[in-house]
Amino acid sequence: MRVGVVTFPGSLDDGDARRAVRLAGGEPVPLWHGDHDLQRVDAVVLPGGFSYGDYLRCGAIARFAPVMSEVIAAAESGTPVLGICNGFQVLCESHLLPGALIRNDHRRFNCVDQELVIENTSTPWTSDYEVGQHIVVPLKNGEGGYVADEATLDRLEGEGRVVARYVGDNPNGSYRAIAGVANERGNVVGLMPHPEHAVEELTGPSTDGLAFFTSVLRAVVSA
Amino acid sequence: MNLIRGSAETVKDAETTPDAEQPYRELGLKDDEYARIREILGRRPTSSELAMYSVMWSEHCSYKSSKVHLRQFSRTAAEGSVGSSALLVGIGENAGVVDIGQGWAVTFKVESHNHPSYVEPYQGAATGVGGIVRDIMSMGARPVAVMDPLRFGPADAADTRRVLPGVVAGVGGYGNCLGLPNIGGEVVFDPSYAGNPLVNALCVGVLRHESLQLAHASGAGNLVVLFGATTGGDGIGGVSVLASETFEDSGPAKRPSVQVGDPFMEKVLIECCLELYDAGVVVGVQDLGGAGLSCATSEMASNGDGGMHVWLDRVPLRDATLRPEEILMSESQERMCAVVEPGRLDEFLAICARWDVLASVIGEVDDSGRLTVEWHGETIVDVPPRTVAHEGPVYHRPYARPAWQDELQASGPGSLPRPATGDELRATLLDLVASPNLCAKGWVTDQYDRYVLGNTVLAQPEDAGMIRVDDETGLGVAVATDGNGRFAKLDPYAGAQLALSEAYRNVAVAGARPLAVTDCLNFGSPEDPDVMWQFAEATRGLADACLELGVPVTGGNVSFYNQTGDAAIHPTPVVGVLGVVDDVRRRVPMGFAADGEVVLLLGTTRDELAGSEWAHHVHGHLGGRPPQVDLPAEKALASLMASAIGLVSAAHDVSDGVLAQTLAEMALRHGVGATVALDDVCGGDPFVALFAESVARAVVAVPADRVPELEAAATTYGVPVTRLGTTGGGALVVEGLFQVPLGQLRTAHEGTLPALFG
Amino acid sequence: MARVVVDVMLKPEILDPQGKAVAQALPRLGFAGVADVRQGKRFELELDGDVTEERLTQIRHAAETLLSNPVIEDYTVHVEEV
Amino acid sequence: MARVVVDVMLKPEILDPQGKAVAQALPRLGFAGVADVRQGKRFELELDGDVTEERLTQIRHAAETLLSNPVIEDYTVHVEEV
Ligand SMILES: Nc1ncnc2c1ncn2[C@@H]1O[C@H](COP(=O)(O)OP(=O)(O)O)[C@@H](O)[C@H]1O
Ligand SMILES: [Mg+2]
Repeated sequence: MRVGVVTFPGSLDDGDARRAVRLAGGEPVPLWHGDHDLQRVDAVVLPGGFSYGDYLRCGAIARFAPVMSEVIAAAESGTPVLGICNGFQVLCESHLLPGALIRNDHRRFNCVDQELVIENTSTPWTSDYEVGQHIVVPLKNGEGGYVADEATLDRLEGEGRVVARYVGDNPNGSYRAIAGVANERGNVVGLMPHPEHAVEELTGPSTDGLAFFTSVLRAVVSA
Repeated sequence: MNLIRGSAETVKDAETTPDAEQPYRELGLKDDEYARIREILGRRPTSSELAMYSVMWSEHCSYKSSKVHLRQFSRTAAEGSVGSSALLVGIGENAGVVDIGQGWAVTFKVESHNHPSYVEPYQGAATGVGGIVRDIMSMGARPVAVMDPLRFGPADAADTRRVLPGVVAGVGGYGNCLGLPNIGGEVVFDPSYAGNPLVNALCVGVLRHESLQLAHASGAGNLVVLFGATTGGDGIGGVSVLASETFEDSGPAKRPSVQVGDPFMEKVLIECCLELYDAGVVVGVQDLGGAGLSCATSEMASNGDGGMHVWLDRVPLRDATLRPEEILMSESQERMCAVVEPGRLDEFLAICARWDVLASVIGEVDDSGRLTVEWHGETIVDVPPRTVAHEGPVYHRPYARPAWQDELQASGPGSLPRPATGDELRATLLDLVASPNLCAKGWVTDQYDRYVLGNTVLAQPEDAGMIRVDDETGLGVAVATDGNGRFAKLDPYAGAQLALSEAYRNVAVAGARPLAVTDCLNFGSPEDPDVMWQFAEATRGLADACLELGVPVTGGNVSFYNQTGDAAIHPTPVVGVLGVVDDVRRRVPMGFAADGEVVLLLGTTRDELAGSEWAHHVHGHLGGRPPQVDLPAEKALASLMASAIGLVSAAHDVSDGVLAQTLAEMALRHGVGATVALDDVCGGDPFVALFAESVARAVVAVPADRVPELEAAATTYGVPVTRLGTTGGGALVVEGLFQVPLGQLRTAHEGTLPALFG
Repeated sequence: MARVVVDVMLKPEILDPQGKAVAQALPRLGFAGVADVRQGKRFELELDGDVTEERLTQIRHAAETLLSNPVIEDYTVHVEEV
Repeated sequence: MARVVVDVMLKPEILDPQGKAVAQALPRLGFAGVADVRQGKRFELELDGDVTEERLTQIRHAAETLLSNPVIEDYTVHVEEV
C-alpha cells in the first residue's frame, strides 16, 4: 500500500506524515514538488508546514508546483488525498476544496492539544472512526480560521461534508467551528489539526490520529 | 577619506598615501589598536582592511573584555570528568559537540540578541533564532530543537506590552517556520530589564560522528563558495560598535542595524546543507553571522593551513550600490560559506540548484598564508588572517567589588513580615502562583510548535525539554536553561553556580545524565568596574561549579552593554545544561498522574528567602545572601534520580518554583491533587517549608509499595527524604493549614499572562 | 521603469482579525471616531519598460490567480508615477 | 463617512522576503518583465464625520507608532473618496 507524501520547499511535517503511514502499516513514498510524477501511489498526503514560507498566502505558491497538476488530476479521478494544515490550505487554493483559511481570530500562532468530533466517516480517511467520536490531536497554526460564504457553509453541512469540528472553545474563529471538510466525492479531505502528530504515546497527546492512516489503507485495499 | 564614496581604496593607494587621515575612532578603534594594525601591516590599512579590523576587533567579535575571564572555562574540560571525555569539539568552534553514544553526537549553544529585539522585537528575536540555528548547522548537525530564555521589564509596564508580544511572535514566527520544536526556555520579569530585554536563543543539533564539519579552509586550490541569501546593506555594524551615522550621513541609503529574517530561506538552507554534507562535497563550512564575510573569510583562513583569496565583486548583491567595505561588514541573514574541492563543485552547485539556493564561487584557498581580497582586479585587502580573527586586542579591564555590595548583602529579608496563619499562607500561595514570574507560561509557549519533527518527548511546562534522537533505541537528550539575576546581583559567584545547579537539576530530574554546559552571559558595561567584577565573579563561579559537577562548558556567548544610562541590568548568566537519556521511554514527567501515590521531598530545606520570589513579589525586596550553593548535594540528587528511574512516577525540581509552586505545578499538570503535611520540613515552619528557595531539592511521587526502595536508594546516596503525603483528590491540601481546589489554583496560575497580554 | 500597484483587501463579509485589532487599539492611543479598519496587502510591481494595456491585462490576471484569492479577497490594480 | 488609507512598506534597503517570493513565482507562472516586487500593508480607516487636518495629524501619529515601525518601515497617508 503506497501512500505518497509531497515535500514542498518549506514543508515541515512531511517526515511525521511518513512516520504515521509507516506506523499504520503502509509504505510511505516521498514525492518531490518539482516532479510531474506520483510514482504510482495509491493515496497522497499534502503535509503541514510553511510551504514557500507561507509568504503571500498560505499554500498560494505551492499550489502552482509541478507535482500539483498530477495531484489535482489524481484527486479528480478519485484517488484519496489528505491535506493537513498547510496541505489543507494548498487544497483550498487549488480549489479542490471550498472555502479558505485565514489568520486566527486572536492573531497568534496557537499550538494546543485540540478536541475534535468526527462527523463524517464515509471518507477514505475517516472510515475507522465512529460518527460522533471525540478525538484529541495537536492543532498548530497561525492561519487556521476556516471561512466560506454562507451558501457554501450550508451546502457543506447539508451534504455532510464537514468531516471534523472543534469541540469546546473555537480555537481560531473558524466559521461554524469547522476543522476539516471533504469534496463532493469524499476522496479529498482537508484538515487543520495534525493527526500525524497523535500516533505515538511517547510524542503525542494521544494515538487518536492513527485511524486517519489506517482508514486510507483499508479504503485503498477494498477499492 | 570617506568610507562610502569614491572608488575602492587599494593596497597601493594605502602605500602611496601613508599619512591619509582614517576614521578609525568613528569605527570604534582606539589609538593603540589603530597603531597595532599599522604595525601588523607595515603600512596604514586600506578602508576595507580598516572596516574588517574594526568589526572583528569589536567587543562582540573579539571578546576583548571577556577573553581573559572566559579562559577559565578551559579548566572545565579538564581530563577525568564524565562530560570532558564525551567532548568531541570544545569552546572555540561555532558550537561544542558532545558524544552521546551509539555513534551519535549532539551540539548545542545559546546566544543573545538583546539589543535588536528591543529596537524591533519581532525581527530582532526572529533573527536571533536564525543566527543560532546557523551556528548549529555549521557543525554538520541537523537542528532538532530550540529554546528561548527571555527577560523583560515589569510585566505591567507599557514598554513590556510592546516588546514581549513581538519577541514571542518573532521567536515563534522564525522557529515554527523552520520546523524546529520549541522545547523550553524562560520568561522572567524584573524592573532591571526595562529598556534592556534579554532575548537569548538556544539551538540543539544532532549528527553522526562522521558528519562533523569544521570551519576550516584547507587545501590550496579549493574553492570558497558563498551560498544562501544575497548580500544587502542591512545589519551593517549590527553587532559591531560601528557608528551607523557614519553611513547615514554619506551613504546612498540608510544602513539600519536591524535585519529582517527570511525563515523560509533558512529552512531551505538547512535541507540544502544536510544534503551537501551527506554527499561529502564540503571540506569546511562556516555560517555568516556577526561581521559577515569579514568574520567568515578571516576565521576560515586562519583555521586552515594556508591562505585565502577572495573576489569580492563576485558576491551576489541585493543592493548594487554597496561598497566593498559594506559587503565585507554586511550581516545579511541566511548565508553560509563552504570550502569545496574543484572536482566536486558541480555536484555542490547541483544540490544547491535543487533547493533553489543561490551559490557563487567567491574565492580560493591558497598557500600564501594571507587573506587577500580583490575588487574588480585591484587588491583592497592583504592581511595575515589570524591578526583579524584571533589576535585581536585583549583587555584586562579594571574591576572591583562594588561599594554597595556589602550593604546589599547585609540587608536580608529577616525583618520582612511573614505569613503565619493558614489563611495567610493560602493567600500567599495563590498570590505567588499567579505572580508574573511563577505563573503558567502557556500564553507564551502555546505560540511555539512543540510537536514538529515528532521527537519531542518532554516540552514546556516540564522541567527540561527532551528529544528522541534514535527511533529504534530510544536514545535521546534533555536540555534545560536557567538563570536568576536576583541571586547573581546578591552574589555573582554564587548566582552563576545557582543557575548551573538548577539547570543541572532540571535535566537530572527529568531522567537524564547531565553531560555538558552552554552559557549566555548577559551583563552591563564592561567599562564599569562594578559590572566587570560581577562578570569576573560569575565566570569564576561557573567554571568552579562546572569542574566540580563534571560538566564542561562547550560554548556560549557574552552580551555586554545591557544598560540604560549607567543603570546596568542584574548580572544574568543564563546556563543551559544538556543531558543524555539512554531510553526516552523511561523519562520522568513532572505531573502527578495517579491517585494514592506517596509524595516525598528530596533534599534539605533551610530558612533561605533572600532574593526569593516571595521577597521580590510580595515585598519588592532584594537583599541578603542567596541560597547556599551545595554542589555535592546536587550531584547526590542527580545520582539518586538516575538510579530511581522506573521507580518514581513523577518528579519535579524545587527551585524558584519553591515547594508551594512545585506542588501546585505537579497537581495542575494532570488535575490530580495531593494532601501533604509539612511538620517534618525544616523544623515544621510551614512558611519556610513552602516558600524558601534552598537548592538540591525535588518532589517525587512513588507508588506506595515502592517507597522503601526509594528510601533505601536515598540513604545510599545520602539524600534526605521527607514524606509529605499522598496524591489524589481535586485540591491541594496542606494538613492543618489550608486547602485550595485545583480549579481555583488553575485560575490563579493560568490567568496572569492572558490578562496582561490579551 | 514603471510601477504598478495591486491592492488586495479581504471581502467585506470576511472577518478581518488584524483590522479589528487595529480598530480596537486606536482609541487606546486616544484616537476616537474610527468606525472601522480593514487591513490588506499592497504589492508594488516594478516593471522594466513601460506599462502597456496588454501588460496590465497580464497583471490583472496575476492579481486574480496569484496575488489574491477570489474566494475571500478583492483586488484593484493601478499604475503609479515614480 | 470618509476613508483614510495608510500604506506601510518596508524601507527599500530592507529585505522583503514576501515580495521576493512573489517576484520569483511570477515568471514560473509565465508573467515576465517584472523587475522587482515589494509587499506591504494597506490599512483602510473608515472615519465617521469628515477628515480634518487635525485628525490627519492624529492618523499620521498612529501610523508612525502603531501601524509601522520606523526602524524598518515607511508609511504614507492619503484620503480616498468613497
Ligand atoms: N520563553 C519560553 N519558551 C519556551 N518554554 C518556556 C519559556 N518560558 C518558560 N518555558 C517553559 O515553562 C516551564 C516553566 O518555566 P521555568 O519556571 O523557567 O522552569 P524552571 O523553573 O524549571 O526552570 C519550563 O518548561 C520552561 O522550559
Ligand atoms: Mg524546573
